[in-house]
Amino acid sequence: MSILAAEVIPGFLTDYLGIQDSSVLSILTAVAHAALLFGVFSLCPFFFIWLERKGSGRIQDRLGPTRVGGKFGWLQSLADGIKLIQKEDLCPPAADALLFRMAPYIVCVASFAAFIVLPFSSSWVAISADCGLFIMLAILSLEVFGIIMAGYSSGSKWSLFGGMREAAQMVSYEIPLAICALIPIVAAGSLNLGEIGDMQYGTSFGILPNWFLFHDPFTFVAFFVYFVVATASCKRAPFDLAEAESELVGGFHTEYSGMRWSFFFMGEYASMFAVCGVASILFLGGWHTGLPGLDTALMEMRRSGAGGLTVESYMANVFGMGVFLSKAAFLVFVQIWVRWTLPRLRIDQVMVTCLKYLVPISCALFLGAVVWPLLFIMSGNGTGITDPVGVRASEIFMESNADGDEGSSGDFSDASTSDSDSTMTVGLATGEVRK
Amino acid sequence: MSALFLFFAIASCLGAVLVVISQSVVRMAFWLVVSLGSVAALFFLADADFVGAAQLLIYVGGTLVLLVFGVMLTASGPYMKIETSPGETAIAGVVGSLFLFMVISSTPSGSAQLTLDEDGHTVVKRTGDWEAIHDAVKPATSTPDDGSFDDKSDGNTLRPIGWALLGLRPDRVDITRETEAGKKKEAADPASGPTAAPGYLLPFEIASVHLLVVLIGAAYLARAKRRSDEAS
Amino acid sequence: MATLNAYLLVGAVLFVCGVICMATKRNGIGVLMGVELVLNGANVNFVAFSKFTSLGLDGQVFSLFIIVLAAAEAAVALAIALNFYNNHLTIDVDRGNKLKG
Amino acid sequence: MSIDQLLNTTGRDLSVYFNAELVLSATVVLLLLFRLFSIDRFVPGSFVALVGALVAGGFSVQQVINIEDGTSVVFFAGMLKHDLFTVYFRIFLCLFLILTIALTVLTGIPDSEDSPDFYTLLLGSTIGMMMMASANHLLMLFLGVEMASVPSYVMVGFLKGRKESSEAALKYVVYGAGAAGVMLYGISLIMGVLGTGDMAILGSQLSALGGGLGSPGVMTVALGALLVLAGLAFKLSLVPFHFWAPDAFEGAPAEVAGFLSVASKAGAFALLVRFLLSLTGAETAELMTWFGLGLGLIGILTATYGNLTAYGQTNVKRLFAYSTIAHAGYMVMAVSAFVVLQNSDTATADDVSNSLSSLLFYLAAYLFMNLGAFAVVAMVRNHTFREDLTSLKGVGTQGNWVGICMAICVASLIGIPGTGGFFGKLVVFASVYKAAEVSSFMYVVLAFAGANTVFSLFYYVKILKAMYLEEREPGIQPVQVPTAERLYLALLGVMVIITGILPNQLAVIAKDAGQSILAGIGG
Repeated sequence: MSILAAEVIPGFLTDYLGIQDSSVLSILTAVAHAALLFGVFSLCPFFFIWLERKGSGRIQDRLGPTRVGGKFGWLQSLADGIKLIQKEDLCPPAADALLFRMAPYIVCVASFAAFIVLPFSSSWVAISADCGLFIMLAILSLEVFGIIMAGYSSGSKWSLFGGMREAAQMVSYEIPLAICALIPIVAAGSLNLGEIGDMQYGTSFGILPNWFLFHDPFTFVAFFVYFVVATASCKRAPFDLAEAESELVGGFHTEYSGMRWSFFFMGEYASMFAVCGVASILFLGGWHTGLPGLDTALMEMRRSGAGGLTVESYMANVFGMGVFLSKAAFLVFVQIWVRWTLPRLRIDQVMVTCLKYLVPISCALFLGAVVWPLLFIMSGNGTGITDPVGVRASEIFMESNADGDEGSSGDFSDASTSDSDSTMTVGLATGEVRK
Repeated sequence: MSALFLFFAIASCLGAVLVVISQSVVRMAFWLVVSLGSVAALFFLADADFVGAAQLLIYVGGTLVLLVFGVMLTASGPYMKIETSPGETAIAGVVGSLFLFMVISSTPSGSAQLTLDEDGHTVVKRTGDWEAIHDAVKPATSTPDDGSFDDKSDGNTLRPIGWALLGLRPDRVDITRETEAGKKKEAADPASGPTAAPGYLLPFEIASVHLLVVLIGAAYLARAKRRSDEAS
Repeated sequence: MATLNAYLLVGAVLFVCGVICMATKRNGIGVLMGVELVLNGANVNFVAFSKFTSLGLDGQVFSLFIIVLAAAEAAVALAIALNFYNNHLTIDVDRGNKLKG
Repeated sequence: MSIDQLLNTTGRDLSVYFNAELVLSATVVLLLLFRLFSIDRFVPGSFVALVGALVAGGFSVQQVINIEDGTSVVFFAGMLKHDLFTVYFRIFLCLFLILTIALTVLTGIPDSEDSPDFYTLLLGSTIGMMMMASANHLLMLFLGVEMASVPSYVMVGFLKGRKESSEAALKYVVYGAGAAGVMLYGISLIMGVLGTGDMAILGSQLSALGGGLGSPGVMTVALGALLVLAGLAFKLSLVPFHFWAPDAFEGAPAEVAGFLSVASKAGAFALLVRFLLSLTGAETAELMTWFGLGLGLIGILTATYGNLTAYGQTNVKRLFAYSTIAHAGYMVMAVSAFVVLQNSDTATADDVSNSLSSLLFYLAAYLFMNLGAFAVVAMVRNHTFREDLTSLKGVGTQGNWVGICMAICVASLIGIPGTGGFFGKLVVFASVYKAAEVSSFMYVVLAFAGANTVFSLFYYVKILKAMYLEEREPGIQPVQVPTAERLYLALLGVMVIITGILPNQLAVIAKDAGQSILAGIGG
């Protein structure tokens, strides 16, 4: 979407609406972006709620929703939404009214804002930031605050327990989440989600997709650890202790009703999609199919748009977005699948899983991922899959796509390359190379 | 840009004021989130993306959650209130305003703001005292362009920060200090290499030792004593 | 609008609010929140100076260290506050009156 | 600088200039690893810590041998500075660390289960103090203060079941964190206006702005420096930032109180000197003289307040807390004299370095006498389970070494000839007298310093009176210390006497250290 931001939207505004003033133009562009993102953001919950109801039905040998909108109950989520809007907006007398009303918004806004730096296809991103992944994790971590607020301000014991469990759980699970997200970063040498996605273009050994999942054994394991941790950080079953209905009625959302209640779930499903989107960019090649011929053809189409926007590059990106969305949606589906298959853990088991198993495992994986490329650099014969992917992909891609993402070719590395060769050596080890 | 700055500046200041006058601890925490979150937004506006994200992740998502957790664990009633006597608040307000006045009045006048040059790059334009100060201190800290941190990068300071934490400073060219102290130092020990700009390798590493020690301390205080458990 | 002095004003307001908060709040955790405000006042200053003056990147690096150290300090302070609570069943700083001379 | 250069210089810095701190850091990790693998059952944590401290001390002593006279090396890309001053404080802190660990082994305050935690904190805090002593960048100033303080908050509250202990820790952490924040704000102002945090060039940058308070930015820097000084004054427990000290010292275990009263003060004084020197430039003499005179006034207030308030105390640790405050006052007077002399045209270089070495000498003498006093308090506590003056009654007449050691230490704290404290006070007063030739306000300081010595007599004599002239109250356990503790006390007592009888050696070292930092700054 940064291409949209830079060219399409402003071009449209100037050409068809005749707006010339740059500040008005930038504000309108921002609004258009936000509207686009909001479309994605609000569509994901609608789709995934339907998917969840359908999936859970099938797993439990039922049909799930069938009535609204035809055979598969396509519009069930819409009906749910209309019902929820009609419900009375209750605020218990024991609640701290201000915080009680604000909490759902915090949850919703936090998960919405995370989409700002999430690319949907090559350079289709609202803001291409050098530390995009970091910003994304940071914004997603704000969600927990809304939940604690909700739990505390409801004035109910169930809610308070739910909020405290959520706080403990989230603060713990953020550690392995961040470490696991760092493991492909070691291979990529960049925190820019768009760059990371672009690097995983093509195949290695002719058949294996050039995804970070297959980059080295550590990233392979890290993907699964990441997925478990991401499931927990979205407080999805089997880690949904904050809303364990068998113990806490509804947990932090016990006292909520109507739209405010639904905001929590909008946020939950949106952040599920966000963490799965991050997973598919970090590990599963983002918008690349991983098929030997197809990626090259698509890349040719994208490159044709390097100078300006063409229909071909646009279509390639639309296709890429489809690939990316299906990857992420599949991961979300797995989360749903897991939810209706596994029983819920106890809170102490949740904490033990994280602190005694996931944190040490992710630390060990991180160490391994750091040492792995160094071994091959030192032995001096790193080729193919043992090469840091970052170098390979960036060489393939960056050379011909001089346009690239803005800011991707850091200005400071110009100074660093002139220093000495050894700077470059270490740069290579981390996949940090700029021509 | 300026509208956004105004919005977040007011939000952070208002949040801070509300932290002071709130009586309930959790409300204080909420206003603190508003304030610190707006500060993070100000960082983004000042082209410090990494610092802004770190502020969100560590401060708002970590430290403040920890504080609220602490509030919950130590609350003796449903909503813990702190009463501050009005007189005390008034005195604190007056003293605070006086101090604020002192800080503001000691701040150099003039302005430094971002403007666009002919090439469309943002540059810092300084007037008044700030210009004088900049001219006075510039020789010792010469940087690639006009001395201010490079603005062409649009907040993508991640890599330079990474280099700086490794101990390398590609954002600052080698400088020959014209100050007396600098000359002396380089003359005294040529083997120490050019000390163009501070590299932050040591603080980066030693902070990890610090965090380890502090973590042990916090864990010691928080954990129950094993022996007393066995006795009881 | 976004001038250096505007940033410094925000920093000063945060700093002063933090100091007042530390001085007036009885609750140990409330005082810690005041400390966080003070640290953020300094942080805003650093980032602003990094942008507008010849301080350059050093300001940003410094503010990163502040954030990290503040987190460490808050963790310890919270552990101490919980320990105080376990012994006194309150977190009111003035309620601790064993130490008088 | 390329990667190769970076690796080379970092390797050199680590192995040559930073080895003491490195050893201590490694010891911290080793302590934790030993517990992880349950080795601490066979090798007690205190032993590991002691070995680590000894090795670090050995390295520090080796640095004295290796260092060339008057050279100062900036290492870690301008973060830290290595000169004789740094090494002096390193040895000082290592020695003190060894003595403190020995004391904790004797008095058994961290039991075997908690000892890895305790020594981790102790070592971590010491690393912070060492970095305070060698800081050459405002970031290291802040980092050093934080590293020294945060573990000590926990150490103050180490007896976590006791109400007093947790209260002391809470008060200390709340005020301490606030002071750190205020200091940081000051640092931000200084760095922002001067455009650098490198303490080697702060002074020349400040001079470049123009010396007078009227020129733009100087007032901001002055305000920032005041805030930083306020933060340091908090660490030094100077009036009006002293309020935490009595509570923290009373609530903390005596061993920790002893450690904090000496080590954290030493680090903070080193940092104070470094900070004040860093602001000294060609055109900042007027500003710095004002700072010096202000410090003199603070010294008067601190010493007087400490000595007058100590009189009413019944708890021995609280009494010694006020005594610590008072002694910080004397030492600040030395710093004040140093700053005044440094920034005057008339004072000779010899006077300036003498004033600095008087501070160093005083600190060294203070180490033994104050640690001796707190060691006695800890040992008496182990027998009587109380820490008030009553517990000391009649201890001196029971015929063991506790009374004698306490008497020697108290005599030294008063400043009776023949003890280290006497020479400490003498050199400090001498340098204040020298400074009085520059600014007549220093005569007032000198007069108060002298008067305070008399004030202090009253409460120190109260201790001696309780020990030797009063009967032991019935129901209080007698104090019978075992041989190891006797030897420890004897060592401290002898050291106090030695610094009193043969002060020359120490004075020469202190003078060299003082000269080295001045040589590095280039006048």
